[in-house]
Amino acid sequence: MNKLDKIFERSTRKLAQNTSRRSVLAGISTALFGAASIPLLPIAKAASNKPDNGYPGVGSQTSGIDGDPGDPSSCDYWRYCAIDGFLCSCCGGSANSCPPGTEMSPITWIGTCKNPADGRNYIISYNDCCGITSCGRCLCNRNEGDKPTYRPQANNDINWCLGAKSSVYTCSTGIILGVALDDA
Amino acid sequence: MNKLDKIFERSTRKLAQNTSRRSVLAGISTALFGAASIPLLPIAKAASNKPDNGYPGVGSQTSGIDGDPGDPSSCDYWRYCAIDGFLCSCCGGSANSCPPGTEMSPITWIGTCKNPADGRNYIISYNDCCGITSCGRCLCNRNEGDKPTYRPQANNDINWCLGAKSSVYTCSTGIILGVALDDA
Amino acid sequence: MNMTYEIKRMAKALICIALLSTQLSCGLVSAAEPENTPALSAEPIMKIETLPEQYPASWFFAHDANFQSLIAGRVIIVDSAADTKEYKAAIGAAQFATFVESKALPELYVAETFYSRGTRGDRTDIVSVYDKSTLEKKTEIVLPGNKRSMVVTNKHNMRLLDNDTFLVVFNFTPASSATIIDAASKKVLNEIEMPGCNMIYPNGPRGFSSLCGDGSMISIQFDEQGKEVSRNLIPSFFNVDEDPVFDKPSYVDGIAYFVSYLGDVVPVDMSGAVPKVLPRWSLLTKNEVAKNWRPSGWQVSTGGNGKLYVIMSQGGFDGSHKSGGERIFVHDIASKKRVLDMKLTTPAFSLELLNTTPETLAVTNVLMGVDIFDAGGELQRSFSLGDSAMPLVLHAVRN
Amino acid sequence: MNMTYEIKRMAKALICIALLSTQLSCGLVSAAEPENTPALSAEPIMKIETLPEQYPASWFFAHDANFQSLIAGRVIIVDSAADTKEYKAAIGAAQFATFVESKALPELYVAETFYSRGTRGDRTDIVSVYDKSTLEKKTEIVLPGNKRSMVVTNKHNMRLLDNDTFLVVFNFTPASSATIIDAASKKVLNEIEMPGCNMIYPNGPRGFSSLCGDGSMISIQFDEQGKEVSRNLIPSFFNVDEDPVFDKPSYVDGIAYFVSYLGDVVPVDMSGAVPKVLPRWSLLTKNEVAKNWRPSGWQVSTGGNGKLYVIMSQGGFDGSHKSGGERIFVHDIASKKRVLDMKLTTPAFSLELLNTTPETLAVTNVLMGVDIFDAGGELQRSFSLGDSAMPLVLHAVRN
Repeated sequence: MNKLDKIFERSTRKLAQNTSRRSVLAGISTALFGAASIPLLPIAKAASNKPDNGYPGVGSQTSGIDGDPGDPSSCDYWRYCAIDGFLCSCCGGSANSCPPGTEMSPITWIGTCKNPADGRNYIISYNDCCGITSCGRCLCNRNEGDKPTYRPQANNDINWCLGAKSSVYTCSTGIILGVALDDA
Repeated sequence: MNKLDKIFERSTRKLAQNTSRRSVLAGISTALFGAASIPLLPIAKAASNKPDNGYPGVGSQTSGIDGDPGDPSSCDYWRYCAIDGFLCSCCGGSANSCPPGTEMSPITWIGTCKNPADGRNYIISYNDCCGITSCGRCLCNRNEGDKPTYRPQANNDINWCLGAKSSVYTCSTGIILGVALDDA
Repeated sequence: MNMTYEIKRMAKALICIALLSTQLSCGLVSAAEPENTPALSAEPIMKIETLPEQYPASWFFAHDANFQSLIAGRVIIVDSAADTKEYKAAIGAAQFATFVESKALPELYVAETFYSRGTRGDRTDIVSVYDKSTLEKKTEIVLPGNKRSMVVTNKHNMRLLDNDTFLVVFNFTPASSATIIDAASKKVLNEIEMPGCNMIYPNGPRGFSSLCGDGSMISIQFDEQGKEVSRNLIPSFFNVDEDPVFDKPSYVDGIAYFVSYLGDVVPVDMSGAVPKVLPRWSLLTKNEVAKNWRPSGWQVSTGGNGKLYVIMSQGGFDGSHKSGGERIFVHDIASKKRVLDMKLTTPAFSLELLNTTPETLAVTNVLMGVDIFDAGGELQRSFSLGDSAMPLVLHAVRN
Repeated sequence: MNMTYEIKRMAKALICIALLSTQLSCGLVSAAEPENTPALSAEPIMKIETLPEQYPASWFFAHDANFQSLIAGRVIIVDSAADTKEYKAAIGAAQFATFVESKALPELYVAETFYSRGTRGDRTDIVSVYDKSTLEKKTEIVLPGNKRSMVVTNKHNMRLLDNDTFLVVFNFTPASSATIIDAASKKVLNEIEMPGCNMIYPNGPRGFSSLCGDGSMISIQFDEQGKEVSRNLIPSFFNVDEDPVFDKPSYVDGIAYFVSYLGDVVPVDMSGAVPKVLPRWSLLTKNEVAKNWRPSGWQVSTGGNGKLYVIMSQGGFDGSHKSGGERIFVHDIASKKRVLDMKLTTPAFSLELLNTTPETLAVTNVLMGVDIFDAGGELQRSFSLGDSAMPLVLHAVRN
């Protein structure tokens, strides 16, 4: 609407363009190939006075559960190893609940993520929350164990809001279903 | 969808934050308080080998009309002195036509803009193009002579797609209706 | 190929990189993997959050017009006092929608427009009614004629009147009228026309005013059935060509404070059935006028506790009134004295005083982030409400 | 106050500033205001642009999923060869839509989903049919059962078969089926079920295949009335757990080239009624395997002119397959030799070979801009398709 937004777009994109290509690429590849694969260390965030979830303007969080380290508003949070979408934790929900006014899809895809606090692999259910337009906060895509659409139960590209009254996607959760068989 | 976008948002916003506040603000205020009020000089753009409309990734243009200087894909283009929205020139239309598949709203608001080539003031009609979702390119807001909504014919906040079959706003044109009375 | 081994090898290598960057030693990796702690419990699925029926005073509503995709706007509920989980929820607000919170009923209202095929097809204008606690859509009120006014977010496009008994929707086709709705029964009672005059400015016991193109004001009172009972014209009280007032006044104690492009305050007493224009005064010193300090922004002013807050910008010119400003001037209304001059890091675009004690000021800045300031004008926190969010208008929780 | 004077004074001052920044002298201001040139003519209103019925080979379709507002996606028509007016037009594509261009008819098809209240209410799945020249919506095909598959943009969610005679829409509820539509009459002919198998991969004279969860493939042929006439199961031909193939193959001369996560090419001859799996080969040298070079991206491969283009990334790991890559490997399919190794400034996310001579490669990079490369792999131009656009899939014009 207002010119200011255009300017914001313009200035930030320009900044990105003007910054040396090397540093931008380094930043991208660190984030891409680094963060997504690094299990979160529980110590770092808790000890820091300035926790940084990587999303400016989004407050950091803890799950409040003993032995559940990390920040549910961060893409690096251990449960999100195969998530794809907006983190419900940043949208009025939490790692295991939907924002008010949405509905949770009962059918979903499943990932196996390692909890760095206890070294165990957990089965995580990435139930989508549905019925309101895209949340737009904390977009996060990680793909550990992700398979193509012909193995739907392990695929995060499918709109899993298909099990809800409205198929309009709002955000994604990461709910602990249990310890993976190998680790039980 | 993909993490990359998050990274893009993160990296560019971070860049904006990390850049010295002074230079960012200077950039904002130049663009805001400068560009909007500076009549375009016809010489500068035409002479340059690297025309810059201020929108990275959008090709520069000319209207092709003698005595109609400047770049219709730039927010600085003289006709746009009271425009508000996405420039149709960047969206498959032009300064005076709508993109394919949209419809032009017949009712609209009016501005008076000075053509720097002939020094005349022209009456410009900012007809909106309607029926497709927001174009999303070349967002531009300038407000010379803009009055609040209680003087609708001089207001650019109103969704002028109210005269079209669909009121969904796509982009805005700036059509020459004639020379303003004072200048005729 | 032994993929499991490969992955483990890589994970270890990467853990070391992570440790380097966080300045911890590699030894912590094993320390972080105790072998005998109990496993985390399975969690219930299908859990949906709810909100309190009465929202805390620190909360506010940020209306994201979503200009990049206007059919998918939203109203976001935010806690200004939160360092975590500040984003409480969102509800839809499609296509130049208008939002208002009821104080009398535990309800939220969104006037919005839908097409049967997204951007085309059959149009339906409605008011969506949400339950404050569950944010479930309780019902909808179909607006006759599909003539709801569509304008970049403006509170005065829809207002609650008479202690929230009547919901009034402004229509613009470009003919102007108001649709009167009984808030309790959700019944559409009447449509009142006010040709050439725009917006809904509540006034009197049961009525509203609209501003007209020549700077005059039409004032209408109606009865319990929504039928017009009086109509008064307040002659032009400002010069639309030379120094128009913004169409978004701030109400303080029954008086609507209209701010003009050049920095005057034009108070209109709206408490009676007939509005009464009060003496105008300037926000500016002579020196500031000379430097072209002017109000500039979208929701350019807010008020409360006897004070008026206005976004200001130096070096104003014809067309600078919507750009936002680098200062917020706070004036004591009674004394007309400036009591605070806030110098901003990021220029402000819209602002809203919340109903907290002490005062909290919520500001949408020109980068479309939301900044929270305390009563002393100090920045407390900054929020992003979404990668493409445009929270143009902020609404304080009413309490 | 004499505002006119004030504004003129300011305009002059600002002109001088502008001149400073463009390094021109103030003297040009008067030179730029000749007094005796003819005035510009009034222009007609209501002018709408149109497109040619057959689009040039340099054009392509960029499908913007609009993840920030999924109900408002779009397909943008772009000219890869243009230095000006490169954005030709857009059509809507709501809610995980799928797009395909007809070559037989001057039509474009968008399979999409609408709700009566934007994000809620009654659901309607349709194929919108657009005229290529006017981009007007000619008609719509209502899809029975509202079970259209919704997935992040994937061409194989809807395909044209048998020289564009049949339009086939993939359904997923999560039960899998295909809706067969007669493209000329727009009539829905039949629904064919293929439990546990997904997507529409054209094969044979009149049929399609789908990939199944164990790496097998089901292949179905149907008659002119859309009735199934044969069904063949191709046993599992890759290991889904160890090295799955991407679900977005590239077709070159009737052969579908599936690329695997670890860098193998798995060709399947789709020209006959029963697909024939051909010998697999690797894109990588031993040294590259050791450095974990892997395909990575969304539309990760494209092919034509006997060549296969794949986005590649070094240092791959479990989960890196959708991140995009810093190189594009181009292999000659017949010799399996690498003929070009494109080192990119901005990593690629999706790519598409256009049907131009010489070759043009369109690439969506990880910043969601679109980069155009010539046959030698040199960057020609870069486009932004919108401030929040996410053009995840590119479609060459078919000609």
